[in-house]
Amino acid sequence: MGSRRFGRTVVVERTELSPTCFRLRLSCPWELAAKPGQFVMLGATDAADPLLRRPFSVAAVNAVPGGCEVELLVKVVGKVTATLRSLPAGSPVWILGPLGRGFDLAAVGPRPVLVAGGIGLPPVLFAARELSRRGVRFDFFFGAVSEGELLLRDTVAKVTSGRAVFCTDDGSFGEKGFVTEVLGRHFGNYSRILACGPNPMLRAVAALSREKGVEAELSLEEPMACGVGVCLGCVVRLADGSYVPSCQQGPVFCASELAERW
Amino acid sequence: MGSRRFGRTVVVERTELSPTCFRLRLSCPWELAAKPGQFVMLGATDAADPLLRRPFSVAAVNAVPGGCEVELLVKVVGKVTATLRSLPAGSPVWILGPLGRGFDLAAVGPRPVLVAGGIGLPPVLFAARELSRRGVRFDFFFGAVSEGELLLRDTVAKVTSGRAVFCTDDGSFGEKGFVTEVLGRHFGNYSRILACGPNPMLRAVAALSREKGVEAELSLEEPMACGVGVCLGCVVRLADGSYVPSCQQGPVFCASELAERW
Amino acid sequence: MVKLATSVGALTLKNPVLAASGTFGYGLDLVDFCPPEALGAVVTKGLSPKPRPGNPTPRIVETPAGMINSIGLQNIGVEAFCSGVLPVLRARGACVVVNVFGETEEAYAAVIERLEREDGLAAYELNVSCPNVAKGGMEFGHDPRLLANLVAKLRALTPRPLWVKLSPNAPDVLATAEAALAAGAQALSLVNTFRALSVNAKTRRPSMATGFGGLSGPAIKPLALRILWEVHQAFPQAPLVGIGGIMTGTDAVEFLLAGASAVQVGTATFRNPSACLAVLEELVAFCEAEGVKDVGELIGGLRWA
Amino acid sequence: MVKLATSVGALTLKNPVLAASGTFGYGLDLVDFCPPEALGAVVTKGLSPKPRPGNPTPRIVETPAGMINSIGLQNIGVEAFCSGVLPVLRARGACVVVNVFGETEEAYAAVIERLEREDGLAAYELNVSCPNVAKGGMEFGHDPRLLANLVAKLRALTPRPLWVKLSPNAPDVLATAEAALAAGAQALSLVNTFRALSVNAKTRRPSMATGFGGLSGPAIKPLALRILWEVHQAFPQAPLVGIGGIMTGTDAVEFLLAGASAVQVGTATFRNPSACLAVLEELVAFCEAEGVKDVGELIGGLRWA
Ligand SMILES: Cc1cc2nc3c(=O)[nH]c(=O)nc-3n(C[C@H](O)[C@H](O)[C@H](O)COP(=O)(O)OP(=O)(O)OC[C@H]3O[C@@H](n4cnc5c(N)ncnc54)[C@H](O)[C@@H]3O)c2cc1C
Ligand SMILES: Cc1cc2nc3c(=O)[nH]c(=O)nc-3n(C[C@H](O)[C@H](O)[C@H](O)COP(=O)(O)OP(=O)(O)OC[C@H]3O[C@@H](n4cnc5c(N)ncnc54)[C@H](O)[C@@H]3O)c2cc1C
Ligand SMILES: Cc1cc2nc3c(=O)[nH]c(=O)nc-3n(C[C@H](O)[C@H](O)[C@H](O)COP(=O)(O)O)c2cc1C
Ligand SMILES: Cc1cc2nc3c(=O)[nH]c(=O)nc-3n(C[C@H](O)[C@H](O)[C@H](O)COP(=O)(O)O)c2cc1C
Ligand code: FES
Ligand code: FES
Repeated sequence: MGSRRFGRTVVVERTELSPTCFRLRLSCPWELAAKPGQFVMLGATDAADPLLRRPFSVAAVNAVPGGCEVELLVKVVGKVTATLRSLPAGSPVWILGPLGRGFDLAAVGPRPVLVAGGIGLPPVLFAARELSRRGVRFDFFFGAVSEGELLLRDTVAKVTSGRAVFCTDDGSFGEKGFVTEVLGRHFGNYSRILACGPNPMLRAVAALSREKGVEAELSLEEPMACGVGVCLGCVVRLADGSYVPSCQQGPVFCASELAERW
Repeated sequence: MGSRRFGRTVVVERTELSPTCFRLRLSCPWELAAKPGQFVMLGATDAADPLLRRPFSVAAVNAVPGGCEVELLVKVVGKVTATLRSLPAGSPVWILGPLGRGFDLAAVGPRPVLVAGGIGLPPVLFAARELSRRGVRFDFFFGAVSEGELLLRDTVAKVTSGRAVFCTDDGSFGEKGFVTEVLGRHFGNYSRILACGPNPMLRAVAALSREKGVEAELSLEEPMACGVGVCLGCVVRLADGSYVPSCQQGPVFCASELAERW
Repeated sequence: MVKLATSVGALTLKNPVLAASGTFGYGLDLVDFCPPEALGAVVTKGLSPKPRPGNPTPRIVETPAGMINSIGLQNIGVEAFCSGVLPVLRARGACVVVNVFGETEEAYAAVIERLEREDGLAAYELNVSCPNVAKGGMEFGHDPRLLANLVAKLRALTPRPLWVKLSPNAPDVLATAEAALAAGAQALSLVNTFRALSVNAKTRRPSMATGFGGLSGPAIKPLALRILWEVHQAFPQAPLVGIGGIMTGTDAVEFLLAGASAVQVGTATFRNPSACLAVLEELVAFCEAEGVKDVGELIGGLRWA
Repeated sequence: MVKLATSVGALTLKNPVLAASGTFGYGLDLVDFCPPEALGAVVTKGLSPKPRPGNPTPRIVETPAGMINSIGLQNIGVEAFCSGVLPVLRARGACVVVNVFGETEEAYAAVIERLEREDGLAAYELNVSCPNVAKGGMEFGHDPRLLANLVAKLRALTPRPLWVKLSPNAPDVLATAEAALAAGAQALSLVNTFRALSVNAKTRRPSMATGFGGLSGPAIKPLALRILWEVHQAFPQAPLVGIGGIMTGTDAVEFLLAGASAVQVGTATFRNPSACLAVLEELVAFCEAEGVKDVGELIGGLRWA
């Protein structure tokens, strides 16, 4: 739990990245010590509806005098994300974080591969930024439905020390096909897989991980109420059959510790 | 019902007028044909909480190309008014209006007197603006708890063709005492009284109206759900004992048609 | 083109979206936002034999995602409705369901007898579930035996469909549902408002003049859906009209899936006077997006675990 | 200085704000936001004799101003609580109320017998009202006779206060309340969650794996307040612990006025991990602003019309 805090941030900037996604920059009055894969619970209002905060992975944190600037990448799917998109700069936003267990960057080994699908990008991008800062060489596979949804393509290419491979389901950019198929075709001599994306994609990554005998760290997306381990609403099933809160023991899990149908 | 409409407006400007009150200027994409004393139902969000819109008297409407600019004066007392105060320019606000029955300016006679208490100012100010436009000579009594809450004092003075009398409960500006006492002391040869303010003040005005034999038009403030006459939540009691919706037959009533304890 | 027509028992409605009683006046107050003839039907404010002044104020208070009301069935009385309102509704071609209230069996009967002299009514909805009146209403809605007697007696007075509007406050909703159906109700409307209390911390008094009131709005949606599904499970053949916190087309779909043949939109109209039309349009959009050709496909379509 | 101490039957609490069962873990998960010893008491997650894995997912869904949960009483079991958690709570000086759950009378008894071997427990809260488990829970909460037997049996096992947590889904809440009190319950906690249903329009399935779930949060506040007041009216002497949608200090005041000697804050903690402390601070601020010297002045102070 260490450094987690709950407080009010302010929208600094909102940038449209695609028809459905945007980047949100929040100025945060404290130093949010988030690691790649960790998330924040975010609420746009104080009203009783929507009642619950929403989890968002941190894409970047930049220290600024008297606090930091938090970068989130958001896809509009419902109430809160729609509200976020409509917020003018200067609007208040409440966040709780950093929360959860992120990627274990100390354990990635000599040649990790990073895999992101669609809006699964933020935690993977954050990991990429951190790994390149540490001088770790890695490849980056990034897939989306179509070119327009390949968010921040240049940023991804720039931050990637090794190969950056892009693919789209419709072939409108890069290789055609699901990112996991493409990864399978080009699977190198990797020491670890770090991945985030929709569940079907993560299951494919887990399968690949078993097949290749390379551990994969998966950032899962479960519905959450509290984000801090007290409601037991966000549980995932481990290999031993037990349920554990993904907000606390996750959202990043090793594929090997998870049940096949988590 | 005629010209009433429901739609999205945008906050153009918010100006603090006192520690508790502010002015809101909304750009409205249609021509809001509001008369003094009419109101709008306003909602700041689409969320289920707060569920109901809130009634606000129109303080002014200025035609602009492709619609109009609506001026509201708002006092922070709870959820929605607090939210309104925190909205940055550019924020969307939903309004329904114009609604209700305003002051009958055709019937004010040669020398009406306008009376406002606290945040009761907006409809009375709107009436004053309209009367002076029509060249009707009138006096204006405006009272508040203290100098700071005598909103837009200069505007009131400027728009008033006759005497503008200010008073405060604590005597910090103008005459000391309740506006109705002061009005009683200086009661001229008036043809009609137009008043808005807290209920106790309006009851005093109604009493004065009976005593002086001068009809008073009172803008009442009842809690409202729909604003359009279908919920029957906002009723006031008439002299004949019947309940009528104040959003429809009011909010402006003649003191003579109301029950003593409306 | 999505097929929207739906039938509630013998009665066919052009679409499944109705305006709920007490939230749409007598059907003519919001013609500029929502013409009554555009809806499946309009359900009138509860009518009693004579005009009722209603309850003292305050009558309403907002609660989280809901509101409490205690209007006390203020209404113009059946006579004024027949002479002043019904002809206009008829001329507009609106489908009219009259919500009937009485303090005694005789009072309910009096309203229906008067309305039997009029053409252009589609059905009666018996309000036996108003939490805000001293006599009548709840008594009938809470006691299956009383309810059965009432329905049977009224059944004899008219060939028109009787809908019975159930109270979610009844100790045993299934028992009242069974009693109403057995006594000849063609359909059940559920639910009415939930008895509730709001307290003003400063004055240390109830927020409402009558103390308790009835809770409506989105807050009750998950409770209304649960009751609807339970009644549908118990009486799969019974035509049901779903009510409670419906604000969007998706909400309406949820009620249809849970077993409703039609839905009523209430409190939503207070937020947006065109709410009923908006719900209808969103329902159509949902069907088009999901490839639903006929709203009938949705009714009772909930796939339980 | 406002006097905050309040007593629930024989038990004196340093203040009237408690953390509700199932929303505060076992008391130690949020020490950085809300140290358990700062509260009137912490009520633990429901404990059963053996660990329970809980229900399949999805277990939660948001509803308007509320949420539905079906956790299924996943818990570490009484043994792990006694060895791993209780010593720490004791060392911190927290006032601990253990929420007890069992599928049978014997199971409830087993939990209490184990806990009787431990010091530093203030009371037991019997969860006879969980809507999310196949056996136990609701059965006891809905049947006054079963409940009376259970309470009487457990009463014999411990000198500690037994609180019985009532189900708002019971056909007759007053009857269950009476049964619990007659059988020796020192206090009644009310209310637990309301059985509810959320439907996913697209998948045509319930939003929750178990179908039904329990509704909590601000949406239920007006219903919880109503039930609390009704129970208080019926049993003015019975110590009551008010629960249901409490988010602010004013909410807490409303429950105290309606007859609660203390309140529990549940879902609010999910929005703000310091919610219990915030409610307490706002309660104090309210008392200071309104000149209330002792929270006791508020208890049952509602002035009915
Ligand atoms: C650890 C973690 C990290 C995440 N990081 C990100 C991120 O970086 N960027 C990002 O964009 N998202 C992220 N997400 C997902 C994000 O939290 C959700 O998209 C967000 O909570 C949606 O909130 P909403 O209010 O906009 O949508 P809601 O209105 O809550 O709806 C959410 C989704 O559920 C559906 N839904 C709504 N109601 C129901 C119902 N009754 N039954 C079933 N389904 C329903 C909606 O259609 C929608 O698809 C993350 C999630 C987790 C758990
Ligand atoms: C016709 C009309 C015109 C109006 N014009 C104006 C105007 O021009 N400017 C203006 O500032 N106001 C005006 N008002 C008043 C305005 O509508 C209210 O101040 C507004 O609705 C408050 O909304 P809120 O959400 O901020 O407060 P809320 O949160 O709704 O609270 C409203 C008030 O009720 C109290 N309250 C909250 N909950 C309860 C409860 N459970 N029981 C009892 N009391 C409670 C609050 O403390 C507060 O004092 C007008 C009202 C009417 C009827
Ligand atoms: C202000 C108000 C007045 C109502 N009047 C009646 C009535 O006269 N007769 C009736 O059967 N139901 C009445 N109802 C109940 C509604 O018809 C509906 O059953 C209830 O509000 C739940 O639906 P909703 O959540 O969509 O509002 C009234 C509801 C409200 C809010
Ligand atoms: C996720 C969750 C888990 C809960 N678990 C329990 C439990 O184990 N035992 C119990 O008696 N009540 C449990 N409850 C009910 C709460 O203690 C409380 O009675 C209810 O949520 C209403 O209060 P609220 O609206 O403040 O949340 C749980 C509630 C929630 C939301
Ligand atoms: S979200 Fe509450 S335990 Fe994970
Ligand atoms: S506010 Fe609904 S009738 Fe006036």
